Parts: sequence; C-alpha cells; structure tokens
Amino acid sequence: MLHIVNKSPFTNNTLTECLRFVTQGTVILLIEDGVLAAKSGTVYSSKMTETLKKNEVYVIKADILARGVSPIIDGIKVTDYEGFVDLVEKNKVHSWV
Amino acid sequence: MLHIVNKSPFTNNTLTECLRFVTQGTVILLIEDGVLAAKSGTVYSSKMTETLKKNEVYVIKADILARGVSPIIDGIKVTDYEGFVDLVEKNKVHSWV
Amino acid sequence: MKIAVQVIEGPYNNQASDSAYHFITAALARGHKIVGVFFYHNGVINVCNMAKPPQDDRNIQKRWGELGRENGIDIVACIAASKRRGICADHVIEGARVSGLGQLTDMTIEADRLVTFG
Amino acid sequence: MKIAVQVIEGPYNNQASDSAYHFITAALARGHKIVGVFFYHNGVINVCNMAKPPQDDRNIQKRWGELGRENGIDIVACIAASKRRGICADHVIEGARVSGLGQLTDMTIEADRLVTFG
Amino acid sequence: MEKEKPKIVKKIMFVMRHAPHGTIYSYEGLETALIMAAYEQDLSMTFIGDGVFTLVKNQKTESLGTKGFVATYGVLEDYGIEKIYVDKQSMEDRGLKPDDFIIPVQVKETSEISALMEEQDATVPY
Amino acid sequence: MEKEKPKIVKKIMFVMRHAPHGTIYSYEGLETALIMAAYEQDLSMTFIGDGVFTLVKNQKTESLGTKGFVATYGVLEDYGIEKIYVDKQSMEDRGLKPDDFIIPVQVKETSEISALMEEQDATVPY
Repeated sequence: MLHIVNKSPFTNNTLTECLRFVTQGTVILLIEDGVLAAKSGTVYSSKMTETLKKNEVYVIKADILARGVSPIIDGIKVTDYEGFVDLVEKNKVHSWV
Repeated sequence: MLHIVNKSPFTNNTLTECLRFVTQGTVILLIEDGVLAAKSGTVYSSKMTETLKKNEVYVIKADILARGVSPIIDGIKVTDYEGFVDLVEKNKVHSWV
Repeated sequence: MKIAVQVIEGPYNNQASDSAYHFITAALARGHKIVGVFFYHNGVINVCNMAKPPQDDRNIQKRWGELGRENGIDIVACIAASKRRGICADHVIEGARVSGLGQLTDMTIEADRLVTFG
Repeated sequence: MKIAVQVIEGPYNNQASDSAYHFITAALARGHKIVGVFFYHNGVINVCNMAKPPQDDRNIQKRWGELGRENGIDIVACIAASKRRGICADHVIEGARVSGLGQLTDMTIEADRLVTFG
Repeated sequence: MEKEKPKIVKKIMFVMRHAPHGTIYSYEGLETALIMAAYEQDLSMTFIGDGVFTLVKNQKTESLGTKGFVATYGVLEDYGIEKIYVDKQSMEDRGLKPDDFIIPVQVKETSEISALMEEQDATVPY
Repeated sequence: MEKEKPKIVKKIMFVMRHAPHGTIYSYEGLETALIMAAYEQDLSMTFIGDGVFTLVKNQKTESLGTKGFVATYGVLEDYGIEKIYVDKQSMEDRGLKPDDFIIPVQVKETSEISALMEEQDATVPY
C-alpha cells in the first residue's frame, strides 16, 4: 500500500497519524509540504530514521528543490512525477489529505 | 494580550505553539475547532490544566454546543460573541490562524 | 472602539466567515464601529453573488452584502486574490466591492484592533 | 491502468492543483488512462474561466481546460459544492463541466486507482 | 431512485479525519457517501483522528446558525452503509467512548484498520 | 509612488507561520507587506513555526512550474521593512541556522518575540 502525505510534520499531525497505520511493505510518499519531513537534523528526523528501518520513503524531487530541503535524511528515495505514477501503479493508494 | 486559536490541538500544533508565547496576563480564547482543547479527559487536557494555573482561557459557547464538547476542563470560562468583543476591547489581539 | 476584520478562508468550507459575522454583529450590538471587513486569500469567495446554498442553510455571501448595506460597513475583497482565483469579477454581491490591499492597510491604520479569522 | 483523480483544494491557495496536474501529465506519458478529474470542496474553483493570474505565473484553470480538451479527459466540478460557494455557474472553463457526485462515483468504480490531492 | 446498476462491485472506504463544523469536509463528505450509496458498492466509513468527533452526541448548532448535519449520519445504515469503523486510539486520545456516538460503531485497533484499508479498491479521504 | 501620508504611524507586525509553496499564505502575505510598506508605518515581520522555511536559500521552483517568489523577500529592506525576526526555537527545531536564510534576520528568543508582539498596534497573521 502507498500512503501519500502532503502536510508538514511540524505543523500538522497527519504524517504522525499515517505512520501509526503503516505495516510491513507499506510505502510512504511525501509530496508538497510533506517533504519537509525529509530534512535531516530536525526534531522530526529521528522518527523518519526509525520509519526507514521498516519502510520505503519517497519524496518528489520538484518539492524538495522548491523548498531548498537539504540535506535529506539518508535512505529516503528521491523520485519524480513519473516515479509517483509508478508507485501508484504498483500499490493501492491512500491520500492523507 | 489576547491570543485567539481556532484549530484543533489534536491535528494542528497551533495551540501548542501559541502557548509557548504566552506570558503573565495573556488571555487565550478558543474558537471554532479550537474549543476541542477544552474537553476534559483527553491527551491534551493536562496541557490546558497547566496553562490555567497562569492564564485565563475562554471558549465560545456556540462552538462548544455545536461540537457537544462535554465536560469541559475546570477553570475554563465560557463566553459568547459579545464576551469575545469585550475581550478584544480590553486586550491587544493576535489571531493564530 | 474601532475594529477592522480580516477573513482569509472561504465561506462554508471553513467556519471563519461565520465566526467573523457573529463577532461583528456582537461588536455592533456593543456599540463599536467596524471600520471595514477585508477578504483575502480564499476569503475573497465570500463576496460572490451567485451562491445557491441548500434552502435550509444560511446564505453567507448574501449576509455579508446585507451587513455592509444596513450598517454602512465597507466590505472589500482583494482584487489580486480574486483575479488569481478567477472569481467574482462581475459578480460581486451588492454591498461589497473588490479593491486593492491598500484598503486593508487603511483599515488597519484607522482601527484600534485588527481581528483576523481564518 | 485506469486512474481517477480527485482535487479538494482551490488553485493557487494550495499546491494540490499543481501536484494533480503534474501527476496526470506523467501518468499520460506513462501510457495510463485518466478516467476523470473530479473537483470537490474548494477544489471547484479550479474550473472558473475568469482567472487572470499575474502574467509571469501559470494559469491553473486554463491549464485544466486544455488538459481536458487535448486528452479527452472528463474534467468535472461538483455542482453542489459550486452552488454553495457561488462560483463558476456560468463561467466554466471550456473543456470542463459542472455535474453531480455521481460522476465521482462513476470514476471511482471505473478506475483501478483513485488518487486524491488536497 | 432507480439507477442502472453497474456490474462491478468495488470496496470503497470513506476515511473521515476532520472535526465537524470548523471545516466542511465531514459535511460534504457525508453528501458523497449518500450519493455513492445508490450505486450498490461495498461501502464502509472509517473515522480516524479528529474525525471521531463527527459522531459525538448532542451537537447543537442552533446558536452558530449553521445546518446541523451530523444527525444525518444516522441514516447511513438505511442507505446500506453498515460498516462504520472508529479508530480506537483516536477515540481514547480524545476522551471518547463508544457510548458517546450517535450510532453504533465498530471500534477497531490500528492494525485492524490498516488491514481494512489494504482490502479496499479505493479510499476516499475527507 | 506618491501616497498621501497618513499622520498616524502604527506598529504593525506580519506574523508568518506557513511554509512556502504548499499554500499561498507566505506569497500573498508578502504582497500585503509590499503594499503596506508604501504607507510609512512602523512595520516588522516575524517568522514562527514553519514560517521559518520561507526564507531558506536555494529554493528552486522551476520544476514545479510555479513562480519563485521567495527571492522577492530580499527587497523587504529596500521597501523599508528592516525588522525581520525569526523565532529561535522554530528555527532550531527545523535544523536551520541564520546562515541558511537569504537575508539577514534577527534571531529572537520566545520571550523577546512575546514582548515584540505586545508592543504592536496590530498583528497581521499569514
């Protein structure tokens, strides 16, 4: 299953709530302000590092570039909109809007 | 100073952020989904109880009734829109939208 | 006391419009002067005159027009925000108008308080 | 694969419209079929044809119309949500239409995936 | 209402995560559910996060001057939407218990809700 | 641009709490600040919470196809808005330091920002 999250984890509890429902094999895709969770050295980054031990986490490159998010946490995969489409093709989807 | 908060503390960090900037004499007014913070017995209620030791906290009655929020935390004051106006008259205002 | 009000979310979608309206009517009842209501961001949707909400529901946009006309309150939606969203250009409710951010500035300077709903 | 898309926030105000657009163009490039785009809540603002954004900016509403016309994609805004907000009634961008929630249902049933942007 | 019945029956779950009244999601979301109910799909509705406040008893909107739509959730069952799930942790975090809701709900553990989501053909988030 | 100058000079603070790009608040908020700057008021701008991301260097929006407005924050000083405050804890929580911003800012403790807010005649939140 693919979980899509578009909110900042610093402002909104959406990502934290989403992560509670993640199971073995769940893929997480961060888009829009959601990519702020991919920044290293923040109060949220240990939660992401923990998540990466069990789950794949992707971010949209255009969203990372737009926000100047750097450096990103080791292990997070950077993809583009075509990669996003491929993830949707491979997995059932839930959007945590 | 009057701080107005309209977001649920369970979904959004606005109230938590607001409370960091509260000083002696600051008044907090919870409106709209913000009144959910006034519910007793939640994971947020101890934070409110702590706040009430130093600061006045008001909620709009119409918002409490609309959401069926009950019981509310001891010490929180229930007011109406005219009471809201009086708080604005007495204090400088910041809206944490 | 002179109060300016800013609303930054759209009607129905967010409660901001309702809260602002109830606050303003209470302020008028208390004898205060509302120097203006400014709509910004999605708030500009508040002044479109084509709303047809379900019959058993309030008509928020119409209510703003009436509030402006009956109390001589300047009800203004930001023109730049309206243009971007492509709304209300020729469909502004009677009693409101579309203008620039200078109006928000004027209101803020004139008022003793600015209260934002969003 | 057949994909349906729902957008529930307005253009410019939220990035949802942009993300949905980029996702759809990428899906088309990958050879997938977009069975429809449904706009709900403030998302209905996406189909208003009166947008005049700054000249150096994208025109999101126009872009949706073009996407619909050029690719034969059904672009639908919810009529109840539009009426409540008072927008777009006679001002729907060419290539889009206003219709009921049954359209969202049809799209969801027909598609292999529903992706919501909000 | 006679509808031409599609032959496909899909599992579709509404996932409600917004508190009522502050925003319109839970109200317009209900409108979608009631329309979709006419299409004879395998529908369910799950309340997570602040969504659990939607079903709370004794919501009185008269003094707000807004439509009290929450009672309409009570007709979901009549419309054939009988699978109503509430996330246990969301409920407990907010000091609520099953008796506080206007309709009978199935309270589910996090892992059960995850499993239910994975079974769906589509989830509709509001 | 010649404006008739009001005799009143008020202390007005913009309080920016939204991340850029995901929503329009930091962009349209900047538009307000630039207009208000023509009125010769005592303006300041404070970044709290995700607002601190607004001023981060190297924001490249080309691949999003959106307007890169953040550089325009660089002209605030030319418009006479010289008091730019950043909440220290918000900055540190997000792994940022003063060097990461496109313009010089005054990093302030929570208590200093509280005091500045109390001095204002009006705060404008975006």
